[in-house]
Amino acid sequence: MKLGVFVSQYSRENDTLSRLKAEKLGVILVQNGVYNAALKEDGKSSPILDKDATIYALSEDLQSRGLGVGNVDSKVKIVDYDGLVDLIFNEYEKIIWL
Amino acid sequence: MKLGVFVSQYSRENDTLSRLKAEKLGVILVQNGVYNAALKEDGKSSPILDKDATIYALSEDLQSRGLGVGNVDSKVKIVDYDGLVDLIFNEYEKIIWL
Amino acid sequence: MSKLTIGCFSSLVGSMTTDFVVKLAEAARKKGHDVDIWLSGNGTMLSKKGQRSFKDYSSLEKTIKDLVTGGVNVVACEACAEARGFHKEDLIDGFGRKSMDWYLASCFSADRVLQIGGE
Amino acid sequence: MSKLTIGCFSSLVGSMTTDFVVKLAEAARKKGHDVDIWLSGNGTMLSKKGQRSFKDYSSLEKTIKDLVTGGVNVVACEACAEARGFHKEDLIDGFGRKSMDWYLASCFSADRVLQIGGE
Amino acid sequence: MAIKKVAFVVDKLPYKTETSRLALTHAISSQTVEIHLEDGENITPVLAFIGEGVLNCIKGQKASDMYGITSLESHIKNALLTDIRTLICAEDVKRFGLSNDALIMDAEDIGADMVSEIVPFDEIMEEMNTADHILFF
Amino acid sequence: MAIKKVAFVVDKLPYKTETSRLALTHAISSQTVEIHLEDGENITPVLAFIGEGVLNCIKGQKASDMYGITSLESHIKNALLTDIRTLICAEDVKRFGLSNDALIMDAEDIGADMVSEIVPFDEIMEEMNTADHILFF
Repeated sequence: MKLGVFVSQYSRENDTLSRLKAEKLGVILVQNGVYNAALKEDGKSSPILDKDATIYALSEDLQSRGLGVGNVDSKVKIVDYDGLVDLIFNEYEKIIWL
Repeated sequence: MKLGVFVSQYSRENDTLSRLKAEKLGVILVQNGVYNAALKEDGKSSPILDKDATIYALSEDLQSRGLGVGNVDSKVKIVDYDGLVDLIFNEYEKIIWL
Repeated sequence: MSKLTIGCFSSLVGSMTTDFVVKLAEAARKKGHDVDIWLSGNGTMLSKKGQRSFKDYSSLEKTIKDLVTGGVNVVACEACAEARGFHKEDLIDGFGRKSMDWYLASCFSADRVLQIGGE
Repeated sequence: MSKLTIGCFSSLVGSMTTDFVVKLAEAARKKGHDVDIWLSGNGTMLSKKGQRSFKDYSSLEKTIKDLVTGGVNVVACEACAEARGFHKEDLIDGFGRKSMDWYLASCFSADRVLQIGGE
Repeated sequence: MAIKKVAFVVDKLPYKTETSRLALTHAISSQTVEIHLEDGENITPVLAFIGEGVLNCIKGQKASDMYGITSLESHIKNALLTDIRTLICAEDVKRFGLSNDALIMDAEDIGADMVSEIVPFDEIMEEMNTADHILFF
Repeated sequence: MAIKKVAFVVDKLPYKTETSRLALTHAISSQTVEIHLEDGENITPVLAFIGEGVLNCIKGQKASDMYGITSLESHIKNALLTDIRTLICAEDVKRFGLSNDALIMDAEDIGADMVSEIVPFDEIMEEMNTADHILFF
């Protein structure tokens, strides 16, 4: 299955996310989930970025929180709402929201 | 200060709680916080119970969740709403809700 | 007799926080304490008249009215209520509507304050 | 053209989730997709007529009406709305009110479903 | 395809918000969804509790006595009564040290034939894999 | 005692729920609380950001452009403008690797004299200790 997972919270350990398996996995950071894209705690990036998945973050939610493109980890692709629609219809078959 | 802290969530690690200091500290488990009184994960009690504080849990919230008195750690004093009122007025000067 | 002020910023239905607030207020009142309740944010949902009673939800309208009759001040934040489309005519009888400084004034004269933030 | 069904169980004001839902629906519609939106639980707050606009809150009533005009189905759970004291006459024009099985039927015919649980 | 499978996955605690409650009521509403569909079309729900969500399945919930509201227990029993396949994640049951005795394994008392199944997470993942849509609560 | 100190402690992220926003608006409402009090009575608010709450203090929030709502940044600046003492927990600032440049340290642009102070957690604890009431958000 091609699974797109929206992560809407800033919680560096996400037990459910860590257990999900899919042939193709995408993690889409939205709302407070975008802190995972930009913040380091004690110098370390969020473990979510280590997940074997393509990682996206929503531009509008980064900017709302004062997180600029320069803060975002290079692993993360920045998308806007238009981009989300394309991810939902073109890249993934099923989508869930954590 | 005599500080009473309501813990309303089941989160075994509570960064704020771990940093609070007071001459007299009480932790009052309510709502989903009561799982901390009764559940072991991988055989271990919640670290909140190790806190140097008197620990209480609200009877009504334990029972609502199917947690009987037999499940509750012996460190925890079980109180009802009447008991909460007495804790608030007689045991602690300031109270906060996490 | 001492005074307890409770601020509740939590949403009404499904969350059990307003149930908690109401039960604590009842218990405090029974022991002779004064109680003020301030509902802000989604907590103002508690002030809406005409909530239909389902067995899945606690229906608190009657309990609130009893609390008010028993001398408890139950007050909703006016701006938070208006933002949600709850106008003066939507208010449960006996429920107050005030600006935020009312809550601070209630804290001023309270012996204990329990401020419950949002989820 | 594909169909997206969005279920939103999150509270309206302060939480940005309904803003997210509305913006995603707008973007999907612009790309020619069909969109159904289901509001349940505290999400039904979005359906309340007469929400006053403050700069602290996003006021979505106009946006919702534009979405409806543009062909999006926006529907609130009837039981959840009634439990909160939102009756038929409180409903924003164009907003639907249905039972929960409507959402499942919408999922049946959807190509994609985004179910957003509560907080 | 005339029958679509929808997986209702409950990941959240009971009684914090109404999320898990709404998962149950929505799953049960699949009973009446046919009225909105064409002949031969239908939805098969499957219900799975994972993570902290398994704590919804603890027996003996007294929410009705304490707060005057229906318990999650009664909703889960209703799901079994309406023949909804109900899965509980074995790893999480083990993690929380819950015995089968402590869990809602059947609803015989209200006449249900269906029973809960404690299954490995992989089996729940496979249900998500074969479902047409996944609704996460 | 004619003046009471109330500590507003913000522990939660911005833009998840409106909790931190309401902390700010309530703190600022101390400006007008006198109308409800006797002569000589008043409230001195002190505002403290701890834990993930320090992320409310990040500069350059574009919530208004993106979603049409006031940002937490503008609320914090209003708090400074109304001379509310504003503390940011040093340990958490360090933990998140935030430089002073990244934080709302003043509101000179709107004419505020008060500036934010980055202080050790112990100092914030002491403010709670000496406050008459603590409001946790």
